[in-house]
Amino acid sequence: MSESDHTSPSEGGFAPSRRTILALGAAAASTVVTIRPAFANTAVSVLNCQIPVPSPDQAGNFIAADGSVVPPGTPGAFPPAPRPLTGEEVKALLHNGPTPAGLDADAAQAYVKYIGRLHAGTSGFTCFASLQMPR
Amino acid sequence: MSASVVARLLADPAAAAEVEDWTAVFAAARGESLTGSLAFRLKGLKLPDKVGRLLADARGAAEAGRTQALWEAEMARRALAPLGLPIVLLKGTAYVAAGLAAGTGRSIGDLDILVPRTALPEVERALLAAGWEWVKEDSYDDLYYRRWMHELPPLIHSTRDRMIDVHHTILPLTARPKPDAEALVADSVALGNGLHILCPEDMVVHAAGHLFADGDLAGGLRNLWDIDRLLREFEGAEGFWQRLHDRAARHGLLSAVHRAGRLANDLYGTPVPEGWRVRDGADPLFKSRLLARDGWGHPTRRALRFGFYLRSHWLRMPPLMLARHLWRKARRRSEPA
Amino acid sequence: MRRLELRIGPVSFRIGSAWAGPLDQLECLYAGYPAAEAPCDFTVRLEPARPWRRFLRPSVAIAGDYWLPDTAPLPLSLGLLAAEMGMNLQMALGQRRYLLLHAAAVEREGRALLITGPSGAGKSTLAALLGERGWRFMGDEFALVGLDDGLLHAFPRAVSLKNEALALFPDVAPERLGPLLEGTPKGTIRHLRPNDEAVARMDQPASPALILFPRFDRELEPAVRPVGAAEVFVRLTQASTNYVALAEPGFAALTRLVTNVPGRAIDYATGEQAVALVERLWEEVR
Amino acid sequence: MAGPRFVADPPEAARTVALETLTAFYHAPSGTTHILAPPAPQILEALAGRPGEADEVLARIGERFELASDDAPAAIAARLAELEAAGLVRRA
Repeated sequence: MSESDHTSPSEGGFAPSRRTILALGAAAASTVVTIRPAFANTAVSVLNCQIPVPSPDQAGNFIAADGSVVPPGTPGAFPPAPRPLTGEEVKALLHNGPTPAGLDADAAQAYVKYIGRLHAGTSGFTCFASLQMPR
Repeated sequence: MSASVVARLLADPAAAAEVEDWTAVFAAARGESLTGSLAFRLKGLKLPDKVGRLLADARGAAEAGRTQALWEAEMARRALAPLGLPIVLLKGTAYVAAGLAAGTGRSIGDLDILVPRTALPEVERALLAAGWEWVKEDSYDDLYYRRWMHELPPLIHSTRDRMIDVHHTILPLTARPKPDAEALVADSVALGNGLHILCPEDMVVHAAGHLFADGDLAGGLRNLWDIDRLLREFEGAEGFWQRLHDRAARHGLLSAVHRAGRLANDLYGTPVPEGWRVRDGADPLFKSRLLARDGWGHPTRRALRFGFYLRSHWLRMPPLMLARHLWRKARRRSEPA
Repeated sequence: MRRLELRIGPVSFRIGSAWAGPLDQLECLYAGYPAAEAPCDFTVRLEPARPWRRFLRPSVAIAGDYWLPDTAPLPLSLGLLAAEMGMNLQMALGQRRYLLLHAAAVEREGRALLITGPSGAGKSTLAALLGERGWRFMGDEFALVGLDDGLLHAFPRAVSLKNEALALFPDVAPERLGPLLEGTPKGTIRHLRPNDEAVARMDQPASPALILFPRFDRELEPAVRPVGAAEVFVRLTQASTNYVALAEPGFAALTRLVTNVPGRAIDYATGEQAVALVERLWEEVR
Repeated sequence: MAGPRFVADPPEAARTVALETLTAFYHAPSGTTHILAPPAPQILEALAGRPGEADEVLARIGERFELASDDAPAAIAARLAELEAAGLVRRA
């Protein structure tokens, strides 16, 4: 975020006196942060959740190393996860934790990338969203 | 059982005095996405305090949903304004944008818009440029949507997480009725801010067609309530019923509109012309399906619901295409891992 | 469907279950709680994940007025946990009367301490410890901020304690403990019923006085850092499941909270350190 | 510099609370909260119900502030793009 000098909070927002210096910020800076709905970590305790990889409507397709869904048999891609991953397993993977039992380590990384690309409305998204920790 | 209590309360708020188990009413109403509609319908009645509190909460939730739906429509308008096209709002967003009674307290999910079919590519480009993304990248589904469906594959906004369905007509192209999509757009009504809604008759035809000629009737009690509200609001206009008849016939949806009228009349006491009130052998099945939810909010009548699910596929596709579609789905499921 | 009704603070639940076991355990755990206030705010259903899963390797699906896709069923041995999760889910998705913060809370002299942070920060354990040491326990999962009054309303559910944390509570009466639940997503856990005072005074709200962001690690040196209002605001929006849904009343309640109540982050390595830090900070904000 | 003209909603469409140097900004038409850092609040104020292009925005803000920037046109364009994406300003 950019900064403004000499703006004191006691002046009640953005009506400071003349000669206050206002920095316009670098072109690449960001001055707007939008509050989005949070499942928060609440859902971790709320929810014992799981994520199918890929989602049931794409069942049978493979997962490429970058997490995209590709036709079965695509060279270099991984077969679907043999079972849905649990929220706890995904959380561990996101923090470079151990590979879940029964999974190949490289495949697991691809699955995590797949999960990172999930959208609202697709199977597994709410579970993934619930793992996002506020920092 | 309890869905019928919800329907009864919507039709006749005074019946609230006889309700014994409000917990069951709330569970069933939530299951049918009718809590907001019910809460506005019962507003002002003398009810136990706690009931009144829960209804006030439901009204608050509906108001927040309304704000969000209108905002999503506004953001779509901004994204599409440079194209200079008529953007026709459909369903719940249209009802609230036009201030219709059907929008009061209504739950609204995705944003549904209708645009001329020839404009689809530019609409798609403009939405993608303004932050919408495809929900999934699956070539079969994509092709399936483009060849056979009445809408683009669903798009979702990357930061607002809201979906938009871009329609170019109101029924799948494979369905037997062929609505006159050009007439839907040509006769739409401008709201004054660049957005349009369907004309009153088309709005009823769309709601009825969506309910009885397309889906599996899940959430149908809410959709039928829309139809009740729309018919009551429009019926005072001179010649409305004749125009509705003509318009329904033109879109090939006369039987769906008649069924909607009969069932709305049965469940909600909706006024319909004398001549519409004929006996129909299938109506009781539809009615049972619409009311298939108990006081725990749990769906009932499993076999009946499954029957309507099959029917929805049947309606969307001619038999050979249906067989091919199911075959592909089945093969994809069973492909070796 | 078997049925149990339960009131926790201002919220009444109706819980239906296809099996007697989870409801019997729930009834024991919440013995002494007040009767539900009709109609119930929320319905929770515990039902077989598939029809045959009622008897054959019974598996409990969590359903109710509000639900999320992706919820995995639990074995019947964890039915009590399923009921607890079901209640959490209704609150997280359906609560509209209060701003819901994922936080623990305790009270002294009518003033409340809010403890928030990611799971694993030790919220529950710290609140439960304080609750046994002269503070009134108000809840370990959700703190309810009144939209009209700005007060903190108690929601004193049973505390879910990891097995290791149980050693910190050697003196609690055995009847306050729920069954040992093994193999939960959080490992072995056990529920602890809040003490009689917490239950008896659950309808008394308190005025929020301090917002604490604890961080626990055995390697940490005890430390305190002030947290500015803007940071508290953003962190609490992320710790709230209904902030966005509440729209303007939520904004009003949360900005009022963060402009009136100071925020502090603390690091601690043991429960004793945490309690000492809390007592010290509490004196400072008096 | 001839660019697009932007406009922001009138002041009554928003509620603001100062949080240290930042502003919590509740935007009623969308029901959304934004956290704004300077100069975003000042730009919104300059455009509230009064359309203007980037130059005019700079001039309006410049009446009350000493503007500090290496490249004011680029900075103001970036700020307007951010605010447009958030739905807080729109093309007039």
